[in-house]
Amino acid sequence: MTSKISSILIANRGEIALRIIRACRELGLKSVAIYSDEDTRSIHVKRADSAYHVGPAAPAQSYLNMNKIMEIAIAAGVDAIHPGYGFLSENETFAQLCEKNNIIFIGPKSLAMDLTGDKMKCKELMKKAEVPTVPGSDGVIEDVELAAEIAREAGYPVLLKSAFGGGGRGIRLARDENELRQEFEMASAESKAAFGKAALFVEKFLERIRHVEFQLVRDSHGNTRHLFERECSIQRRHQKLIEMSPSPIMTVDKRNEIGEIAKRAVDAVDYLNAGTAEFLCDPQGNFYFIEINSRLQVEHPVTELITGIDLVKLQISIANGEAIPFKQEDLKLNGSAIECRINAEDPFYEFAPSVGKVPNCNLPYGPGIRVDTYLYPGCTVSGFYDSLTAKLISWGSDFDESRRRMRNALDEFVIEGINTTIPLYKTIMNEDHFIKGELSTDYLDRYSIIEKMKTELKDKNSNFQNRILPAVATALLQSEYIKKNAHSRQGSQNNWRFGGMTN
Amino acid sequence: MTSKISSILIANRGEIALRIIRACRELGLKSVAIYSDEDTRSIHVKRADSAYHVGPAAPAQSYLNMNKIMEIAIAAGVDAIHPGYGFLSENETFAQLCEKNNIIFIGPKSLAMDLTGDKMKCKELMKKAEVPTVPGSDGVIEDVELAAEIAREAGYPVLLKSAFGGGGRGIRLARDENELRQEFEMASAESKAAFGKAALFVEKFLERIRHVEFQLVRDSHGNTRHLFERECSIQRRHQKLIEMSPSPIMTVDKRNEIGEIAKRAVDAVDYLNAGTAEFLCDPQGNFYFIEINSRLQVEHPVTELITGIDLVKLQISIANGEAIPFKQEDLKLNGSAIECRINAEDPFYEFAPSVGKVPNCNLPYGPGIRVDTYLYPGCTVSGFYDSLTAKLISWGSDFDESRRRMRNALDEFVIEGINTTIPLYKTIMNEDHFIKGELSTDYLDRYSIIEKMKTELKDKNSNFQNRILPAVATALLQSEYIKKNAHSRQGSQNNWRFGGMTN
Amino acid sequence: MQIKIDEFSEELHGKIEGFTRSGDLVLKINDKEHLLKIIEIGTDKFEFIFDNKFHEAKIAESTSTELKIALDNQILVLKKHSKLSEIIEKSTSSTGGANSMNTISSQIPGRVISIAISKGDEVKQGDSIVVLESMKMQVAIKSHRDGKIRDLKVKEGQSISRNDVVAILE
Amino acid sequence: MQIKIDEFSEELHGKIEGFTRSGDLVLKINDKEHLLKIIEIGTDKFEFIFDNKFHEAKIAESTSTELKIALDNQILVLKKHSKLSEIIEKSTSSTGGANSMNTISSQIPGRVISIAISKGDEVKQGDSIVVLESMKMQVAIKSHRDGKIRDLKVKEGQSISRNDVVAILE
Repeated sequence: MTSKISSILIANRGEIALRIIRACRELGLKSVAIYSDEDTRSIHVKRADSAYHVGPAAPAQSYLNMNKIMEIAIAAGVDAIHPGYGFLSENETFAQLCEKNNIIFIGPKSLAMDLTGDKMKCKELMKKAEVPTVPGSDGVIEDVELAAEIAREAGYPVLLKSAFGGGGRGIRLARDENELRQEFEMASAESKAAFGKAALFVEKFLERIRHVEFQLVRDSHGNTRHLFERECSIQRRHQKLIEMSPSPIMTVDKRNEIGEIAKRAVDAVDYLNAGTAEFLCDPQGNFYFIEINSRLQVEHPVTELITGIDLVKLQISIANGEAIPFKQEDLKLNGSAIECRINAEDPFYEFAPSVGKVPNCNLPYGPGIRVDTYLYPGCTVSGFYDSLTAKLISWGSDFDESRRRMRNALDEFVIEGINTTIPLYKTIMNEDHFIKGELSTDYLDRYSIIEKMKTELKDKNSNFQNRILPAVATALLQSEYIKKNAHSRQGSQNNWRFGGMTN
Repeated sequence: MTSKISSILIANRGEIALRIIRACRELGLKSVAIYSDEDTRSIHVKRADSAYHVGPAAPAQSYLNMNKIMEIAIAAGVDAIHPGYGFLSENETFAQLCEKNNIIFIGPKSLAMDLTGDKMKCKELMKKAEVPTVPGSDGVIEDVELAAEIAREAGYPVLLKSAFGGGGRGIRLARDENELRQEFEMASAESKAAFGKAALFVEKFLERIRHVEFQLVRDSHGNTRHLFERECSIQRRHQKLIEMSPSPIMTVDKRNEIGEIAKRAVDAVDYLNAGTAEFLCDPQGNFYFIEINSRLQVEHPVTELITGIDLVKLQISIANGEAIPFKQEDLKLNGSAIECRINAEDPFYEFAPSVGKVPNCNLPYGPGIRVDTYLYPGCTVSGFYDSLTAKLISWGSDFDESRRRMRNALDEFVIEGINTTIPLYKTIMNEDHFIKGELSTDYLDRYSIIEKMKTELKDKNSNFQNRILPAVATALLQSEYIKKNAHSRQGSQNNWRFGGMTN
Repeated sequence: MQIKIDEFSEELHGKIEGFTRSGDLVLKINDKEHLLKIIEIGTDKFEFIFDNKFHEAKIAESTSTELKIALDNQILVLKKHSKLSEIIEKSTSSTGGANSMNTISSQIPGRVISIAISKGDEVKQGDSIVVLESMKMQVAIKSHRDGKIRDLKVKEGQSISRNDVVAILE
Repeated sequence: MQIKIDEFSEELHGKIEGFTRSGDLVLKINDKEHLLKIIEIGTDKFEFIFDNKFHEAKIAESTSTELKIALDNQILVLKKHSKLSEIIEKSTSSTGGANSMNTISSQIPGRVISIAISKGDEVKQGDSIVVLESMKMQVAIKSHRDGKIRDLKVKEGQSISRNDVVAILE
């Protein structure tokens, strides 16, 4: 088959834009970046084969501006658009617009996206395909009174979810009716801002559950493969923080069973390209399908490391009309991978966003370590976009090796100028329940991880030999340095060292 | 078995010291670094748990100073010493000194090292063990007249090798007797400087050969495993430049056959720990054993990437008396890995050494990319030591994916302030014979690769849209910038942009 | 010099004693001697090997009584002549505390997308004052006590920094 | 401005025409217009987007007639007002060439570990003059022609830089 795609516009920014640029380079395809006013100095602009200005900083005027992006795609003469994740990646209107302009949208067809994006329609289809789903409300709710009624029936606590959300955004917990009413307003405002619609639905909140998802790929010839699971149970406010594969609770039989269910799920919506079927797993080991994420996931590198398959390049080849080049039984789960999302948030301070210039940074490297990031010394973390600054991914021949490598890499990772979630992950990597694989979506609260992190920092700071004494030494050096510089403006190191500083 | 090793002194510097520090951290062992006057600002000093000054810059007074190193090891209370590669790694006197002081030398026993280090003794043993060897001289030669006699018998060209050399150092080619006499003097001086002895031997030079080696590990219980081959044919003056696994000419049967021979080779010398059996392979597919490298090799990451085994951690566990935890049949060769040695040498200028400060550098990263290096922004490349500044290693599901990733990573790799071999590797990654796997130790000369590199650079520099036009634009910007700054000392960007620069 | 560090209970006494023959500094801290080799020294950055361990210290803030440093990339606060500075700190924090009871400030940077109250409104503890948008999240800033709004310090659409005051209570 | 670049045969003419409404620069090079967006500008570093492609240029050397830049990390030499500078270059290189015939210089930095000849010795082309050690390798510096050694410029043990003269021929 001859290749239809020779150039790709990347309708995204940050680390995922860079990830896609690298895939294009490997394949010898031209990469076209877009950038907002806020992103002129961003790494995806520097690394792409060409870069077009798309608009002001605000996402609605830049990375969500479908018409402008389509204009650029046509002007640049690209054959395809890769949407990355977030932004327009699950927007069926944009997929349609691409179809209309004869530009290949690297992702599912708008029809399938419409089905996966509407959680209620999707749930119905899943029931027909005998895919087990979570007990909950049966339709979209626009009105707070109806939401309250359904919640009362299902029993609190309930989750309030945006029908257009995903990746944990637009999901809120309500423990009673008062909270429900407050959160409903917030959630619908958020949903409107992000997706232009406010459709919400209500779902019973299951407790002590794990989040386990299956990576899927499906080609235009109807071949479907699952690339094993990822466990993403460590979350904060329904946002994933740490993902891993394999899941500590998975057995070979269970993997095959749920993997086949996941394949039925994407077959049911005539899915195309890479997607993810998300499941909740209760402490009894029951799996409930919750949704299909119709895009490449943030956490896709975890799967890449344990399968050896480059998902972005596979996406491009599927979009090109090619058949998936491997059979289900060809795939082997090799070793163990963990991903930590390095967010620009202060874990010591309620995860408050932290933005600004990063004057210096040191990316970890070495055996088993992969970093996907947009950080470089002198870059800026913008408040206009997502807080994800880097994904740190470790591979090991088993979970323990992967965990120890992650621990080291977190120690090596320096990001100056902003606060990040790195200290939290350092604590988790040494935490007993994590080591034993005792995970659940309320892991942080259940095991008081934030408190543990704070205590650890205090202990570390009180270490006499490694912290207290060198700190005193620093104070002595600094005071002497100031004294010397006051005496002489030369103050070179040599002068200083042999300056007869005997007391 | 309880662990004997809780702390390790690393008798080395540079990237390999950092590599070993990382392994120690993973295992929770204390790492102790040593540093010369030249290395106070080196990364291994910064990253080790503790660091001791060992002496002046010259290797003989620092990293080769056995007594001083032993003094530090005892003072620091370490249980073991890891020698890395080069320096004391194949010095049986040092291994003996460790044994005498009850400090575990992470490597073979001095007895085995004595055998492998003496190429003639080793050759004899191999003949007994039915390991095929290269035809050549049967003993060590101290005298140039004897060397000339043997060379005359074997027929020119011949190789002059230091019995204590390794990794290509101390090997010189002589095409006639005149050259032999000149080179003999040089080689013996080099050998004396590096190893304190000048024993040389003469070997017939085989043409159009490949260099293929097998990674081996052997534990104190007599278990021997081979971890497949590495092809290291791309060399310059017998120094490896590019290594890969698998070798393009290897078949499963041949791998098993030569692998078993390699195991016999290390069994014959009662080898302990990680080592490498090097073979030459002629165009007819015959393998000739040449030597055992009784240390961890520079190119060990290639094997780590295709087996998933951490060789440094395995070395430590073997030194600890543990049995190798896998059987030969457990090992699977997964994908394809390539390593490029980033040397501080100018490939456009006869590979002249290039030393000095590196004000800035950008290490490549992303899918399938590993870097082992001591470089960091602001570091210094010293002329006192080896020119290897970084090892760039790529992994792919097949050779072509690995090669394309390497090509991209070479493009991303920026090292300011010094010249490196990166441009050469960029040429090689796109070169037809390399792509087809048509390799031999004279690859660079045979296919005029240096010329190709120079032509490519010229072509690239003549690209009108990507080089010529932006260069003109730079000249215009700079001239305008100087003019504006001459007018006003403020010259901020805004001033400049709206300064009415209409002509 | 007398030094007190963060929550570390003990007060330490340190001084520079002199040099060894090899040029290392000898420091005496609480009557024990330590060796320090200077690797690099500058106005705001020190690299040194202390008792055979490398450390990097960046000076974040420096006053005559207080030193805030990033030691090996982690912040520590040192108080010099600590008895005096403790007294100063106590008196400052008590006034600071009284003031802060009246101000409602944002703990995060962001853009004000809505304001829930007006000047003169009575609010209860936990009531939302303004809603901020930051990194695609919406976060409400709530009142920490009951009271009446004396003044509003922000407008809709305005971008604010961490610790900016959004409203003042009577 | 007239510009000539390395071996590129053509001479180019460029000038800055003005600004677009969005603040981009309009450049005219050889009668074709190009758009340039400045990202960052400084004395020795320029970052810009030219015809929708990012470029980074560092100024390595700058004289009134020549500009040496690292464009996207690769060196290029530009000659301004090239006719004049070509003349200057030719006259310099001819004298420089004559001089260099008499000097034997090292192409690499290193430490002199042995000197093979003495002042006044006759040498043939290819004879070793000194042996250097650099990065653990020993490299001989050889004479490029027959001649008699007028002067030796280095001593054993001395460290020398690239292009340093080691000996002068008569």
